[in-house]
Amino acid sequence: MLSLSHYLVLAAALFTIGAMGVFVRRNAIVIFMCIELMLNAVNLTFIAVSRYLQALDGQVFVFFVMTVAAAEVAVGLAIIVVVFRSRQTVRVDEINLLKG
Amino acid sequence: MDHAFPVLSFIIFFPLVGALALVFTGKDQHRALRSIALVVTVVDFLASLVLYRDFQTNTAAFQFLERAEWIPSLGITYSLGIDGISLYLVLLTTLLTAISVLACWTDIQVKVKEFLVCLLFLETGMIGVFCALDLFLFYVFWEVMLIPMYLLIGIWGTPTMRRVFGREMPARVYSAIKFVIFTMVGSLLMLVAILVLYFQYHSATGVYTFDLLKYYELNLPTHLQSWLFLAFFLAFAIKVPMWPFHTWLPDAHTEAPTVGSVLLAAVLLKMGTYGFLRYSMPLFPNASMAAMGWISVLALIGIIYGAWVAMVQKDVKRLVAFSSVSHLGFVMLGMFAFTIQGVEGSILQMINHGLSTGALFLVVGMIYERRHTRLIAEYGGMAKVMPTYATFFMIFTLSSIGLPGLNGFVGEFLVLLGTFLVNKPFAVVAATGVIFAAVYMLWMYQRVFFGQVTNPKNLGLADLNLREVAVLLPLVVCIGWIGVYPKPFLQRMEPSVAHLLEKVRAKSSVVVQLEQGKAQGQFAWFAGQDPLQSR
Amino acid sequence: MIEHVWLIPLCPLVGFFIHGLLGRFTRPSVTGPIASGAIGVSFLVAFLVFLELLELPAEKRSVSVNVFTWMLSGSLQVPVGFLVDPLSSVMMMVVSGVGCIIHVYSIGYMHGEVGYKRYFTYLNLFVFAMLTLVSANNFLLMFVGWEGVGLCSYLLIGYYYEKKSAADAGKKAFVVNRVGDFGFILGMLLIFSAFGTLDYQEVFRRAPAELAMGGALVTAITLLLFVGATGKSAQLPLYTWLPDAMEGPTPVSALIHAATMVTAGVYMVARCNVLYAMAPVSMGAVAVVGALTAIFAASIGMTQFDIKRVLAYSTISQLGYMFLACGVGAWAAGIFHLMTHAFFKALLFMGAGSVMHALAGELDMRKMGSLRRHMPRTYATYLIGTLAIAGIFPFAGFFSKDEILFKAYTQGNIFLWLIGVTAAFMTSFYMFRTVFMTFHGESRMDPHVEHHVHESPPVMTVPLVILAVLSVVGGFVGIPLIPGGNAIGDFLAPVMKGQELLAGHAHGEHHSVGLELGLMGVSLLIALAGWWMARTFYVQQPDLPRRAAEGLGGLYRLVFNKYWVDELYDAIVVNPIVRISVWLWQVFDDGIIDWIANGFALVTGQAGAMLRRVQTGLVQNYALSILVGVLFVLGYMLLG
Amino acid sequence: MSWSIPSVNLLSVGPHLIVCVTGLLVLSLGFLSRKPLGRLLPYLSLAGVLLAFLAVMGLWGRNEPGFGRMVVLDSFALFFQAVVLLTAAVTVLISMDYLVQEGADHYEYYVLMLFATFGMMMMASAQELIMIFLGLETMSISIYVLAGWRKEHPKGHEGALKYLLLGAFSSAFLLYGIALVYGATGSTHLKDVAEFLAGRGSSGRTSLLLLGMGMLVVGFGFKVASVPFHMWTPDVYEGAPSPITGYMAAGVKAAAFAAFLRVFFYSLESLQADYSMALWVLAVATMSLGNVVAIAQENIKRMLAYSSIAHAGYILVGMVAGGEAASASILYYVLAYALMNMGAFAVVVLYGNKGEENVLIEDYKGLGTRYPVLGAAMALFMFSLAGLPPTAGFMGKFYVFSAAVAKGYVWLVVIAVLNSLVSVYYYFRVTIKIYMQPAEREIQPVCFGAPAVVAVLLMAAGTLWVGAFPNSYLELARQALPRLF
Amino acid sequence: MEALFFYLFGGLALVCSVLVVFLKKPVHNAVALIFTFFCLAGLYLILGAEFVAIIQVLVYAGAIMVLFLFVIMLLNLEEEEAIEGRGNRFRKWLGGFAAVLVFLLLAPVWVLQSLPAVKGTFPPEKVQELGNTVWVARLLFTDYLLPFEVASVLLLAAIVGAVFFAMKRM
Repeated sequence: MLSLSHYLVLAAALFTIGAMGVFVRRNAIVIFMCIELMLNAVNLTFIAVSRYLQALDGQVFVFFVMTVAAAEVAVGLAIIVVVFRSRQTVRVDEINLLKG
Repeated sequence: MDHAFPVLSFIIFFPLVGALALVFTGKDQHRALRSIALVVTVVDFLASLVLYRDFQTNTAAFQFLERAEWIPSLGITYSLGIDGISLYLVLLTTLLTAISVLACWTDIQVKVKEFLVCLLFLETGMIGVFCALDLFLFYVFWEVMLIPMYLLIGIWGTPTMRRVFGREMPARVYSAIKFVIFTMVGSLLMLVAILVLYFQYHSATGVYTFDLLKYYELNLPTHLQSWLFLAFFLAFAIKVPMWPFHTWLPDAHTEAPTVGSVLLAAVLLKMGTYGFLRYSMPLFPNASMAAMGWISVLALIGIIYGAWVAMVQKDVKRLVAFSSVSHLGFVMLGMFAFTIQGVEGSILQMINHGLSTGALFLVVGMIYERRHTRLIAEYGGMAKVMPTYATFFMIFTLSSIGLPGLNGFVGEFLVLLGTFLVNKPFAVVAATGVIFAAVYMLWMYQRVFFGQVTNPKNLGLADLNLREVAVLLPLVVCIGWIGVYPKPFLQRMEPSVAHLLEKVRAKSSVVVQLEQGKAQGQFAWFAGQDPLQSR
Repeated sequence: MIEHVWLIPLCPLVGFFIHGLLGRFTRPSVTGPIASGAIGVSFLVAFLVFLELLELPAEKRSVSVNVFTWMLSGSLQVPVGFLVDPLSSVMMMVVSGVGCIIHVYSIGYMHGEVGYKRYFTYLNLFVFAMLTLVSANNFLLMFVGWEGVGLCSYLLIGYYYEKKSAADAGKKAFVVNRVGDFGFILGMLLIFSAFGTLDYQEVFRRAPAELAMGGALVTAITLLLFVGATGKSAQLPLYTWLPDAMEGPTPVSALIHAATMVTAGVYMVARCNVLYAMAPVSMGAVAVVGALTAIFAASIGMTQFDIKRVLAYSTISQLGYMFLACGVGAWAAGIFHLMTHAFFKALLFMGAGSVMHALAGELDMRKMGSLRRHMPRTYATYLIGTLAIAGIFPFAGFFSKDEILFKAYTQGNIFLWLIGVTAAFMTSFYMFRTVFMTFHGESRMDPHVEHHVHESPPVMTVPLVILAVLSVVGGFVGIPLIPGGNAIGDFLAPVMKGQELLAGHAHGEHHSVGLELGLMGVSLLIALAGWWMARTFYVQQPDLPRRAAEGLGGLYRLVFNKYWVDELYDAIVVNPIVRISVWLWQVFDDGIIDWIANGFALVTGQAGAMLRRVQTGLVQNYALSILVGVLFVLGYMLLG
Repeated sequence: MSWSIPSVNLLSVGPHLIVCVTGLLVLSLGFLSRKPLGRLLPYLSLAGVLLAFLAVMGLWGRNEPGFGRMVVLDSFALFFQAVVLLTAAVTVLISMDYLVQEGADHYEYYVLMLFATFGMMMMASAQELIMIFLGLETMSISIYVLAGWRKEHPKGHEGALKYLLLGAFSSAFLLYGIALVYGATGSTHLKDVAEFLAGRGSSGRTSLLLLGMGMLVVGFGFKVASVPFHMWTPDVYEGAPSPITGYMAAGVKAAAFAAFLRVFFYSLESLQADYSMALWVLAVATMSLGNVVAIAQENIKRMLAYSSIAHAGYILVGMVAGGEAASASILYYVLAYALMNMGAFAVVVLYGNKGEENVLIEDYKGLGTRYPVLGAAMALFMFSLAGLPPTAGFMGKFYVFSAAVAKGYVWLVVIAVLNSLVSVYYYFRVTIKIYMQPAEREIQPVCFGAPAVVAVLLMAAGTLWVGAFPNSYLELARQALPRLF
Repeated sequence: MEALFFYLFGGLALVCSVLVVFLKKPVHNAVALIFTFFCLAGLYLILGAEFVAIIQVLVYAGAIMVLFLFVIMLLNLEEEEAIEGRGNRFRKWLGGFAAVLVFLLLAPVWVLQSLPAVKGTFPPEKVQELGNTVWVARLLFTDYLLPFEVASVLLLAAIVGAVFFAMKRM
């Protein structure tokens, strides 16, 4: 049986890669995907901890996180579509009308 | 003595009621607006005369006490009272506000309603500062009167422009904001100090209160006193203003409308000096006594500096403003001599400065209203054109330079005497200020009033009208009265001053003994630790 | 009457208020009489007080009358109170008497002037201040009068305020006086800190016991008071205001700058004789300053052409004499000279005024001459005045000046006497010079001015005559040598307690009658020599002055330009202060302090503008900021 | 193997339910009905909010858990709910005419507002981290949409996109924090966490927990706009419709602080020593940056955005101090801030005119002359935000600072007051424009709709009243201590 | 056995997530993300969270990712690769570096954190009794009833929002 640390480190790595993606990519949709990746890393943490604690709460949490993620994606993609309609681009480094 | 009728509250809040009445008066009915304001301020002044009448001269205790719970959850009370120190400042305020309303009768033509509302608000704040016996209440009034003054300067100030760091902006706006910022630098730090005191008192007694009279019984260790004193000092010194915190003053005075300058000089500056007497000295006796030296030096620099710089000003109002720096130097010097004569002289000098400098701003305003310039060079030979005006101006000038027989001398002499008794060199230096005062005031007077009328614009100017004379006459009477017969004034303040000095001495020696371990008891450290040890 | 002594200063004050407040309702014709009348009443009261005083035994002639408490603060208690004693009584009579005469003269002299009422308002105020000064029973009230006369002098010198020089002169008078007052205030403060009171009687009573003879404290007090006196009495180095003060109307010069105000310093020193007697150093200083001023001013007087300026320098010089007297302990002699000087100097000024009146304001003696034919009464009285000031027997000046010189010789030293005698010679010279240049010789007037020359009206000449009489007989109250002849000296003696103190440790040698007579002779000869020389220069050989001036060259220019003292003061005091002030204002105040204050605002604003640019609008940068925050927080949690 | 639904206690979510049901009602009515009825929907929303407010008042003083132990009905929650409802009510009032004017008057707006309010209220009463998270997300998702309500406006959708991306990004951190706390303590229930810590003593203070706590700081810090998690704030505030900006500044912040407080003061209280210094730094950075950058702003919405950052900093000062007094002071502050901030935004909305054309500070020139009452109200809000007595803003600051001084954080308070000095400068700048400079161009007539005017006057009166007679409100704030069940 | 699957799925998840970040075309990113999700589902299975694993596949990999792909296609974001090279390299590196730092901060703690085994309320035996899904469902409808309801409001809000954005009105 693997220790909790394995899963935690893996989750941390995934989380980090997701976070990295937020900076590396410029496409809003891809950035959004990277954030989803981060959320999944957290989910992994939840599940791992949950098993380690011999509890099921973590799995319930993951359920909620997925709900939230779905809702966010729905709204988020809608916004991205609106942005694209208006500007013909979703590159976040060209969206800087608001600044200062 | 307890009045059944809350006289002080009435005096403080009646102007507010008046302001409310103004709000519901049509904004174009200038005459009605002015009349209402005049009636309100005059009634207020008459009400304050009740204070004078019923004031007990033989006690140092606070009189006309009022006390009500305000924010009991924080131990904040609405408590008012006056003693011999504040009595005259209240009277001065009510008198000058009433005069101001009369003085701005024709001067202010735009936004009359707002102007008068501001004025009445200001009166409430000013009187409140002098009457508050609760530190929180004091602070509230202290800050409250900032806003109307800020608006007075900023809205009705003069229309000149000024470059600040390469940007062109209206000078009045610059001055107004400068006034606010300078004042707040000090007052905010004072707020912190008040809070420290509050918790200090709590840990000493277990009671949460902002009651000043209770704080008077608090013995604080010297080094804590020093820090708190410094915070209060900054607030008050900026207000006074002491050199080198004075630079807001010439700007504010110069750009403010006449009435603004009058109240600024006559009353607002006194809040600083009053604060030293009421708060700094009795609360932090050791720190105050220790600060005597350097405060006196600053005061001396102020005296000479103000006089010298006033001498070379080209603008009458600026000149008078710098003269204030010099005069207030005297006030500070006398106060920090810790002698009866010094302190009484400085209180009297506060009133004198209020009367004479206020009057000077009034007369300058009167000619500004006619000519719309304050530059000395624009005038000359005015004595020929406006003889009555010249006479009044002369009386105020003489009062300002401390001619014996007029009010200024009594204060100055007492200050010098009080200082001399403890520190002769300081008094010597201060006395030179007397010379310079004569130089700059008379030179200004000469340039404005003497010589030929060189500027054709000055030729047709009308002399003072009846209203203007009515504005100035009460001031002349007061100036003469204090000069010839200051006894009633001195008599009423004597018990309070004596008590204050005695308290300062006694408390400071207790603290010294405590620190040397020679006395029973101990200091209160809140939360068991020194609050200034950074966490 | 003594208890009503407060009436003496009150009368002119009432006059002042009548003119000041009701002036616009009264006709000009009543202004002068009311003003003069007020002073007249004062004189009357003063005289009655004097008589009453005489009735008292000599040692009881010191009555203090308190009217009300003025200042009350801690141990400081100052009443408005008056002291009647021989000294103040004499002074009150001189001031109110001469003042009254001058008021009357002014009615004529100032007739038709624009600010006629203003003039009398000020004049009354002045007399009030002067009477307060001399009748006060404490230093602070004296100071009220002291400053009050300064103020009036400012107002009256600047009476012709439309003239820049007049306004300047007024301001200068006030400011220079203030410099002196600075010393006076400090002296007063020192007295209070030493005695805890400012009351004359108490101070002088306690001084001998409580202060060390010749000690630092008493020396400091007296020197500081003397600084005040030099300001008010126009002594070196603060005399510069007085010559300029001639910008005022001539009666003003007569009243203020000759007869009364400038004598305040002498009065004060005499009043404090007890203190001075205890401070030999100060005495020395007073004597030396007095003597130097006497000769210094006299030398300038010899070269001036403006008749009033000559008189002004002569006043300074004569005041020097008075101080010389005080400095050698002959306070009574000083007061005696003060009194006679009041008579003849008022006379001289008013005579000069009469001349000006006739010549439409001309002051330059080079444009006068041979006036005696036109103005006989003026000439006669002026001549009497000149004889008096020159010290020709038996005119008033002879007695008073001689007593001073005698005392300078006996109680001082030979150098002081020599200086005094030299100055006396110069005085005689320049005074006769004015007489000759003005009234004798060829007329040098403008023709059209000459056409109008006329004798002055009686309202002006009658005062001249009265003063002339006084100048003749005034000296007889102080006849030396004859027992009881020095009435004024004996009368003042109870006040001059300092004399006893001096006598206590002085040499005690008695000088022979012969010495005194000899000295008298010398000074009389000197005075005659001055007359002879003036006559030689200005009547017999009119071109001699020019040649003499050329011969002396630089020295003449130095003297003629009044030793460039005014310029010197400007260069070393006035200009540097002005320059420093401008620097303080423009560089220090507007520059440094404001720059710091505004600098904080600027820095904050700039920081805002800079930090604002961090807000790039790019969402990834924002995320980066969050990540940095995460790093900080996590780092702190783990490592902190 | 019997299992049952734990006690539900609908009372504990009574106000929430009222808001939620109103939302559903508005949704269905809006969907079904046509125009005439549509005009009534805002009032329906308002009625629901007010009803909920009444419910809050009625429930005051009760302390009981609900839904197992997911939520708690305590005065603390009720206080925040009251503030949030107040904010929501004002937002509805100022939105009505605004939306019509902007041509964006859709019923969904009110639905989302009500759902957002519902989420905020859940945050205030949740005593379970997941519950907090869900409340927060409900609120956030609604606000994302509302922030982009001007979707045709380039700034409108840009703000929404930024908010969404960064919000999701920070949610990930919050969630990670929750996961770590869960891992470290075995529970996400606040009470359990507190008991875990109390039971374990120092051994419970694991790195895992500390890291989790740090992540929570990040998550909440984002919502309250603390530096350096603040950068979305100005952009989103500027892009969002003005009423929503006000709502975000006051409501979202209040709700976030409610959760922040409950978690850190009452659950992680024993770790105070660990987090207070970090919060110290954040507080100083937040105040300073907010105030300093606000000076350089030209757009009043951005200026108010930075000001809201600064105010978050002041509240963080209270968070640093910790303890019951600090908690009460923060409650009072949140109330005061809601009043003055909503007031300021009400004026911004009213004066903004169609298409938000008057949103530059320069545009306020001459306002005081043209519309004296509006100008006076704005000046009052500015003075209050600057912290001048006798306004609510002053009392709030005073109370927070006093709590910090009480704990010995004198230097922190000194920094704070110096910061409020800086703030005076830019708040007063607005009053300078209003009163001291003449209008440079014709001011378009402002259309005074009754609801917005009522909102302005109410907020002005409230700012003054709560500031001048703060005692009862302070008492309420003191009573409002959280209970964990 | 567990270790094998852990390393297999874990390694794959890492590789795929790296591909999510670094592949240039959004479509490829999306596909990589789907693979990642599958791997995670596998991990969940190892960890005994069958219900969540299924949801992961259905909701995440199925619904959500389809939505992503749909939007990518809708917006036709194919020229992305052409401009991807440009952009602020400094920020990229800084961001990447900071993210790595976060990892470096976390990882040692995870490794060093030796958490003792706990006896929880749901030991594997107990879970085996009724099966994971039943237990999770029971929790959802008892203890987590309110969050569940709130989640419904959340979804409703999201729907309303999405519809608002998508809808074109007159």
